[in-house]
Amino acid sequence: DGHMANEMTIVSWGGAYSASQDNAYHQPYIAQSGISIINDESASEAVAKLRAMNEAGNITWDLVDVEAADAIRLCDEGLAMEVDVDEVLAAAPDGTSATDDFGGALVSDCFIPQIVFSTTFGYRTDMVPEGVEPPSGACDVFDLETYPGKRALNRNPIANMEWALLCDGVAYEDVYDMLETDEGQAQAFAKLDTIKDQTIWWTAGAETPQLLADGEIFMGSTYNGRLFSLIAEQGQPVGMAWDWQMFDLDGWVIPTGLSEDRLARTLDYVYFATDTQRLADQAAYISYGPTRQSSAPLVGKHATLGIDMAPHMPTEPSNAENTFYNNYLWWADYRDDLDAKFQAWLAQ
Amino acid sequence: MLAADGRPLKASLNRALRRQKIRALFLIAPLLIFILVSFVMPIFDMLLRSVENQIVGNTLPRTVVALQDWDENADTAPDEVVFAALYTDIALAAEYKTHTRLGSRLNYEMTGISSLFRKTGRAVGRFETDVYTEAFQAADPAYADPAQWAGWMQDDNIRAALPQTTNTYDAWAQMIVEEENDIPAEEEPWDFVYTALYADAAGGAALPISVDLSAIEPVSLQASFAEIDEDWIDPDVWQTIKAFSPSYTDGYFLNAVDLLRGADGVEQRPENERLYIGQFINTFVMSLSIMGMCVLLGYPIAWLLANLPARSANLLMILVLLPFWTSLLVRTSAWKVLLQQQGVINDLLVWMRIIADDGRLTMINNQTGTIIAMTHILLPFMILPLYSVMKTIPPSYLRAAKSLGATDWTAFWRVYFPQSVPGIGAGCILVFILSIGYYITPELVGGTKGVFISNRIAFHISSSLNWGLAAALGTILLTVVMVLYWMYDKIVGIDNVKLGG
Amino acid sequence: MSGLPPYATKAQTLRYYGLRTLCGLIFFFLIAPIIVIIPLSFNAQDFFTFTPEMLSLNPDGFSTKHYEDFFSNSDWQLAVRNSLKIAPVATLISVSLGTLAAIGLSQSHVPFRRAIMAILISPMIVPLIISATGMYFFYSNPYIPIPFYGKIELPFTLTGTYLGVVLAHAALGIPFVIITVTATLVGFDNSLTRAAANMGAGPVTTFFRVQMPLILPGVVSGGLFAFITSFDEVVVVLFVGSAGQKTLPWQMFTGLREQISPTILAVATILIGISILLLFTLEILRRRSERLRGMSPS
Amino acid sequence: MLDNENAFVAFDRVQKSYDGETLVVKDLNLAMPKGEFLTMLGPSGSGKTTCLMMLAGFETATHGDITLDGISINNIPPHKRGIGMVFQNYALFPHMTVAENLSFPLEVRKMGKSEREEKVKRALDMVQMGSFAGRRPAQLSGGQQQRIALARALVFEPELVLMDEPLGALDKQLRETLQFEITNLAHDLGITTVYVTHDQTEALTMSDRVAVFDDGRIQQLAPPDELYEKPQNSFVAQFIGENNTLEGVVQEIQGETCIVKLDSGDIIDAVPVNVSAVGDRTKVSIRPERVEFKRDRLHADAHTLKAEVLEFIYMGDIFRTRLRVAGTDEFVIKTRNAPDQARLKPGEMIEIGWLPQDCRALDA
Amino acid sequence: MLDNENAFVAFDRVQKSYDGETLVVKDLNLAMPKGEFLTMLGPSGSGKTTCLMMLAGFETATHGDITLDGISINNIPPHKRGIGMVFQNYALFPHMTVAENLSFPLEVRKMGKSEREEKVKRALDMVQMGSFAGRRPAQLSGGQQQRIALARALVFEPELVLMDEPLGALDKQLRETLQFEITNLAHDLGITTVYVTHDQTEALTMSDRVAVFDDGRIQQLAPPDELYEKPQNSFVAQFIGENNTLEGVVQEIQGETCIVKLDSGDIIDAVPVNVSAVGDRTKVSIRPERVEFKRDRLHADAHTLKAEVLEFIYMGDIFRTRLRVAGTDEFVIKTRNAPDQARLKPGEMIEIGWLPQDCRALDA
Ligand SMILES: Nc1ncnc2c1ncn2[C@@H]1O[C@H](COP(=O)(O)OP(=O)(O)OP(=O)(O)O)[C@@H](O)[C@H]1O
Ligand SMILES: Nc1ncnc2c1ncn2[C@@H]1O[C@H](COP(=O)(O)OP(=O)(O)OP(=O)(O)O)[C@@H](O)[C@H]1O
Ligand SMILES: [Mg+2]
Ligand SMILES: [Mg+2]
Repeated sequence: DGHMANEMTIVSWGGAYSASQDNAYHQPYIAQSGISIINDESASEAVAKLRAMNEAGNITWDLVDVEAADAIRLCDEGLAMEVDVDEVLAAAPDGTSATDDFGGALVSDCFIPQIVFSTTFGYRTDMVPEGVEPPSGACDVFDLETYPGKRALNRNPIANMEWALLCDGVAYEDVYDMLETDEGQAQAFAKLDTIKDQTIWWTAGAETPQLLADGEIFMGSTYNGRLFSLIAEQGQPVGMAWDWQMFDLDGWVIPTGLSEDRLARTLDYVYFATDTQRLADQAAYISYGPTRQSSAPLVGKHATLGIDMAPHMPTEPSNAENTFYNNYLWWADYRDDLDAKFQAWLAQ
Repeated sequence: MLAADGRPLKASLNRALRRQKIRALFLIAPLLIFILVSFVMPIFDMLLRSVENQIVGNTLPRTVVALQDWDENADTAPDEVVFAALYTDIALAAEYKTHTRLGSRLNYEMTGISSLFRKTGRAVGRFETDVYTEAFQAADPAYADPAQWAGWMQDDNIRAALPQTTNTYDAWAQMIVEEENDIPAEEEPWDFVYTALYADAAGGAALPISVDLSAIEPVSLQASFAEIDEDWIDPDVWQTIKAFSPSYTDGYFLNAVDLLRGADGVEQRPENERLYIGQFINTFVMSLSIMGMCVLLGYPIAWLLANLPARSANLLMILVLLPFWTSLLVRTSAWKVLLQQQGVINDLLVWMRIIADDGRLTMINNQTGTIIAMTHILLPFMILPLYSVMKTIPPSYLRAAKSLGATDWTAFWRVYFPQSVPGIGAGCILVFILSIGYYITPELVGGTKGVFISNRIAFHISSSLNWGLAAALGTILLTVVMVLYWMYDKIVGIDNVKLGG
Repeated sequence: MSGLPPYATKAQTLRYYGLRTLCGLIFFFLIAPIIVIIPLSFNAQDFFTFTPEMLSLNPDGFSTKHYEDFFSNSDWQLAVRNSLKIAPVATLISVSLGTLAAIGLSQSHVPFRRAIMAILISPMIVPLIISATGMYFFYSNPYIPIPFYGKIELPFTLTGTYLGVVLAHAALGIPFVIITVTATLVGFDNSLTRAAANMGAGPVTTFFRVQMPLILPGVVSGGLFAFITSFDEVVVVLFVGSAGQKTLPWQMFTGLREQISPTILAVATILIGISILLLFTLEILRRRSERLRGMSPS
Repeated sequence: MLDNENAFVAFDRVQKSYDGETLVVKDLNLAMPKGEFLTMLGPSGSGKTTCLMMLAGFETATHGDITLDGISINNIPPHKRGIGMVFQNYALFPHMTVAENLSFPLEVRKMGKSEREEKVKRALDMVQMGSFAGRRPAQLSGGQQQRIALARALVFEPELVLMDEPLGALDKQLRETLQFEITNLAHDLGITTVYVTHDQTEALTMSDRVAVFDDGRIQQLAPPDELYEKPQNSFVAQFIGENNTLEGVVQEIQGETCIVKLDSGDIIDAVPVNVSAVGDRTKVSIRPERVEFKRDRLHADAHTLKAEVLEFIYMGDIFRTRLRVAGTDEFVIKTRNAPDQARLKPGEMIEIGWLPQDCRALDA
Repeated sequence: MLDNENAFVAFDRVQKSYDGETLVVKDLNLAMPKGEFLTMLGPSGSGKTTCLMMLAGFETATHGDITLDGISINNIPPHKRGIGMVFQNYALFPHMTVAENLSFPLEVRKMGKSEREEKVKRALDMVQMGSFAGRRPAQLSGGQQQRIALARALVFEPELVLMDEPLGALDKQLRETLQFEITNLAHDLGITTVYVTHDQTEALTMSDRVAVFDDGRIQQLAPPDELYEKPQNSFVAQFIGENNTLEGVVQEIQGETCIVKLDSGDIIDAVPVNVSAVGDRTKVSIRPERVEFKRDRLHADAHTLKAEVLEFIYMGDIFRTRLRVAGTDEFVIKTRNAPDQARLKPGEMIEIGWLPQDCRALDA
């Protein structure tokens, strides 16, 4: 295969996110180790590709950045390598073990957490009707009366179904139980029906920012880092509505089946890139929070804009008043089923 | 008919032509082989996935065999034998980590199986079958000696006497080598091997070293599984496993046409899950509209090009080919810029006061968007064949019609148009074939209504990972395309496809 | 279509100019997206939007930063290098094999001609998504099927390799070569090759000295189509390739999905410029060949 | 001669240029009475088709006037001129049957169905193609297609029919049959016909009058025998039939005869056609079949020339003998392959002569 | 006759089928001595080109043997046969100049540059095209192209040259000039030539021998005059030249003459050619130019027939008169357009006759 001794392929999401990784991890690592890094931006198809690579017995990737749900899936299927966190990752500067430092972020044996991010809402500040409070969160998306205009939502059931139930009055604890039932699903779809013809459904994270910038929509969901860059870096008249942000984790997985030297190289990189300082550094480029508790205090100012990053993090208490935690395991079971129903509903 | 030397004329002819034929084939062969290998085989390979279902048989080989005796119409779960087989299978699969993949596969057929398998994989190591292990090892230390085990398992007499043990041990040994990179002769067999040994012994087989089994309290595997999840004694789960245990399945195809294999045979899916027939119809209707648009826009252009002097025609042809050669992605993005509500066209219309600012037209993220963008992309495929047909219609026909007293319009409609119909046919089929399989453009401008079946295929390939369903949808799509292709070949002839000039 | 005759009625005049206007509009439709792209690529903003500054022609609304980005960004440069590494080789394969096969197919005694032709054209007809997934699976794990035996799995993989992408793109380009070269060969006067043989030239000499120079325009135009196919192809490369082989369209596609940046438009503008050059070259070649061919009386 | 007012078809000082630079038709004047069969004959590119197209209305004259039955047709669109036309490649509509092709001009004239059918049948019978009504043009042979094209041009009973090299693509045998049929039909129906060809035999055998075109002008307009026997200039003489030319200077003109001194010094008699004065250079023209070489058949008072036989060619019905005469090697004589005909041998020296009236002194 | 061993080119029981169902060439036997100019003449589709292609090696005979200089060439590929060929459309390489075209066969023979140049120059001079060496074929007229094609076929000095209707596309004047040049060249260089045409005049004027093809067989192989004057069967008689046929029954055969009773009841004399017995049906064939109608030239002891003049056609050098004779309307006589020639008028009744030896009784 095309792997040279000094080359690593790291798969990530592209755009500003990859750029932040490049600045915080890749460049310092390259400078230190002399290894060159190829960026692959196929993280959205990581599971499919890893499966095919596994079938073929030819793993061309060295490290993959995936969402927690995918990490669980990959781990279950044996496509990602189980790692002993304390052995592989650095301890916190104060000596706290990696396991304790990452804490609840370690959702799978294969998952090396990196950031917390959330799917939340941005809105055009200049399109807020006069005399009305700007929207504050997910439920405002269903309020066409107060906030007329087009919306943008992700073209799959995840998050949308939960928000629909939640904003239809279902208690936070009951959302997944309800969604298991036909009635719960019907209720969610009914709620979504109310805004269906006002909604543009996106498939890529970049779409909502573009739509907001064009003034095509009034509000739309997307990853909070994207909104940050739209507001802070591009200076667009856009505000954020944090309530019921859908909380999620993102991190590394190592594909199974790497040769020994490649594995050693990958582990070396991972050790470097997930220490307390690096994780904090990443937050200087994008508004995603570090998953180590020990990194939180180190989060500083934006690397070029010089603004404080902490208030833009999903974990900032004022943003996290109401946070929705995605139930990955539940989705693993119900995804196919709800997906079919969701797509059928969309096509109606 | 015979030749002069009495041999059949055909035979003499073939002999005479052999060299020419070989020469021609010799020239074609490299490409043919290349295409067969690099293109045709991959497609067949993919289509096979639409019926392939070895995963169940490969992951649960013993269970599948044991299930043959179970009556799927009975309202009870299978008996202990099946669960014993399942125990071994899942224990092994959990090591290979294939049980979750099987779970995902069966989850397509029945929601919830995925987590059932995942849970079971985690719990299967904690069954209380270690009582057997301990009993055997206590009875004779030889039973705890890996080397002794390995020795027994090379003795044909013992192998014959202990069929279940042999089968289980072999599978275990293979797993130890492949997954753990250890040597079986140095590893103590796992609980499920002892469980099989117990089952053999309980069945009356002679053990290598006899052991008194009466003291062992048998463990109910059925109960153990039920303890992990009640679903294991739900006959529906077992029906699903049994129904999808053959190596080949029609399940994906049924799904692809909104059917499913229910309790009493094939039935329609519930209304809120019916998707694909609608998508196929949508794909068809939109392709037809695109085709229609292409004819409407392509005909005048082709006519103009065919009737202008060659020099100007060739220059104008560049206007046709330029978009053809501009990145599809870029063109599609440009249509976004043009068509969206705050886009160029709406802005212009508002500026010209044709529409009001709050009455902006929705031309994108719906079928209109797809049709406009795809018409633009496929228009050259209509213009080129039309043009090449029209080039062959001599102007003297129109002149003849006029000399016979026909007005311009009659001459066109009665004489020119009918002769250009083959070009329309060629262009239509080409455009239709190409549009029916489109993927990128609808993905970017189609919204939810303006997408094609190809988008579903891509979705199942890269997102939902239901490759079998993707293959089934692909097979159906490919069949439609092939039928059209065949028609095209019949009507126009493949050699008559022309690109330009 | 000469000008209007003196006896043209009002209706005829109307039809004449009406048709021309209509054609003008359709041509405009054809190039409208291209017209939009070019100014947007000079956008000072990072979005695909005509900003008020641009509309008022304020110089602040324009910048060449997206071009600078293109030339300085290593991802784009890698993509350009890859495209330039993949497309020419794929084109070379399609053109060489395709031309040979087209010549074979144009001979008079080809058994199963229609079937062979159908197979060779199929990469153009089979929906791309199907080709892409098929290649993805098969190239991941290639094998040789042996009838009545099964298959021999090959000990290597093609996905994520340069070779894999080149093979896939060569396959996609072949129909274009076959179509254009066969079309050229239809007009090819077989007596020329016969004449050459008659004068003592062997098949190889005949091919290179007589046939090739004359069908060159068809071969070149087929090659250009094949080149563009590879150069503009995104679905297959996304499946078969990996980041090491990312091509320009790959980079554009992920760019469009992950970050909508006018750098893509800058790239497109550059490519359009190249296309125009190529098209004019082709037209000049065509005229030249017409001059050459005009000679042999038919 | 016919003046333009009384003529059925008249070209009056017509000019035509396609590109605004060169005149393809230069000052064309032509008047045809009703019922005449006129052939335009000339080399390729001489403007024949252009004239026809102007008459039919597919090209517009850049100058001058064309009248039909006394009315200027410049402003009448083609489909209102009511002129039948047979095209070189027939232009039968390939998607219609023979009957539909014939019925087309009647349909566009809004003729009733039964009348149409009857006329179509009559026209088909006229060209003896009655049983082919249901066929498509592609299923007909070239000659059959030609007949259908003819029938289609005649079915709506036009008074004027134009034919542009209608027989150009056919083989010799078929050509001859159809030439005969076309002339007969035209005469029987009394149709005025303009016929274009570049085959001189065709022109001579078919026409009432022939207009010889060259360089956008009519070089001579005359009945066939006059054209052959009394060409007005050396172009016509060369173009029509085979011809021997000898160059020389006029020595004497006496009314209907003149004496020419050839460049070789030999003296011959000739009819002065377009030489005007003694001392003019001239091309003397004599037809190969008018040359005599048998002593007994030579005219007593005519000049004779010495000739050497260079080649004797057997051509079946005739013998063609090439001679060296008065310095030229290309002098040809033709003799009928009759039983008593002498077969000359290369090298033989003979004496040749002709009647003075067969020998014409033309422009140089 | 030449036997195959001594012949330069020989076809020995050659058959050819393209589709395995019909034979396009049936049992072809032909032997040519060195230096002969042989023409294959026949209607379209009779297999002439096919024979040529088999000889050149582009088609393979399905049966039989072709030998060149005594060696069977069935297994020699075309480019090793060393046969020169002139194609109907010349097949000049359009991308090469005239000189490059001519130099091509020498190059592939690995000839040195200076020798090549010299030979090319010589060949060009031979066809009088020396000054055109640098032009492209497209810049030449048809006749010039033809000469270059000829030069190219001869430049490598083949012993055998094949020509497939090389003059088919040219106009009459040019054709005649080139016919003359080709025969001269072939004879001067002593090249064996196989020439294909469907133009009988060409065949008659150019060839040493003519092979008349029909239906995949040679119908007659003979020198031109023998072919014209002594056709072996009615196909040859019809195909070569114009011919009048009258049908009847043989009444009497006496050595070199026979008496035929026509279907109209008239009695005529004829030479029996392939009638064998009294009572045989026969087609009697007589050339139009051998028919006499002037009293004084009719043979005394020959039978004469009554004839009615139907049509008189002026054709320039000859008059063609159509008569009704013995029940047929298609009887034609040709007379030279001589000053003293009578112009018959339609309706006139005349008496016609011929020498018995000009009238041949052929197969029915
Ligand atoms: N549509 C046209 N545009 C420009 N030039 C033309 C056009 N048609 C004919 N010509 C030119 O006008 C001249 C006369 O052409 P025309 O077709 O009348 O000749 P012709 O006598 O019919 O010749 P032919 O016997 O070859 O048919 C030629 O030089 C030709 O090139
Ligand atoms: N390549 C071919 N495949 C099939 N049939 C052929 C082929 N070439 C010629 N024929 C057939 O063979 C017969 C003889 O053809 P050939 O070309 O030898 O005739 P020809 O005597 O040269 O006629 P022409 O004077 O028209 O050139 C014809 O019936 C023709 O249709
Ligand atoms: Mg013409
Ligand atoms: Mg031929």
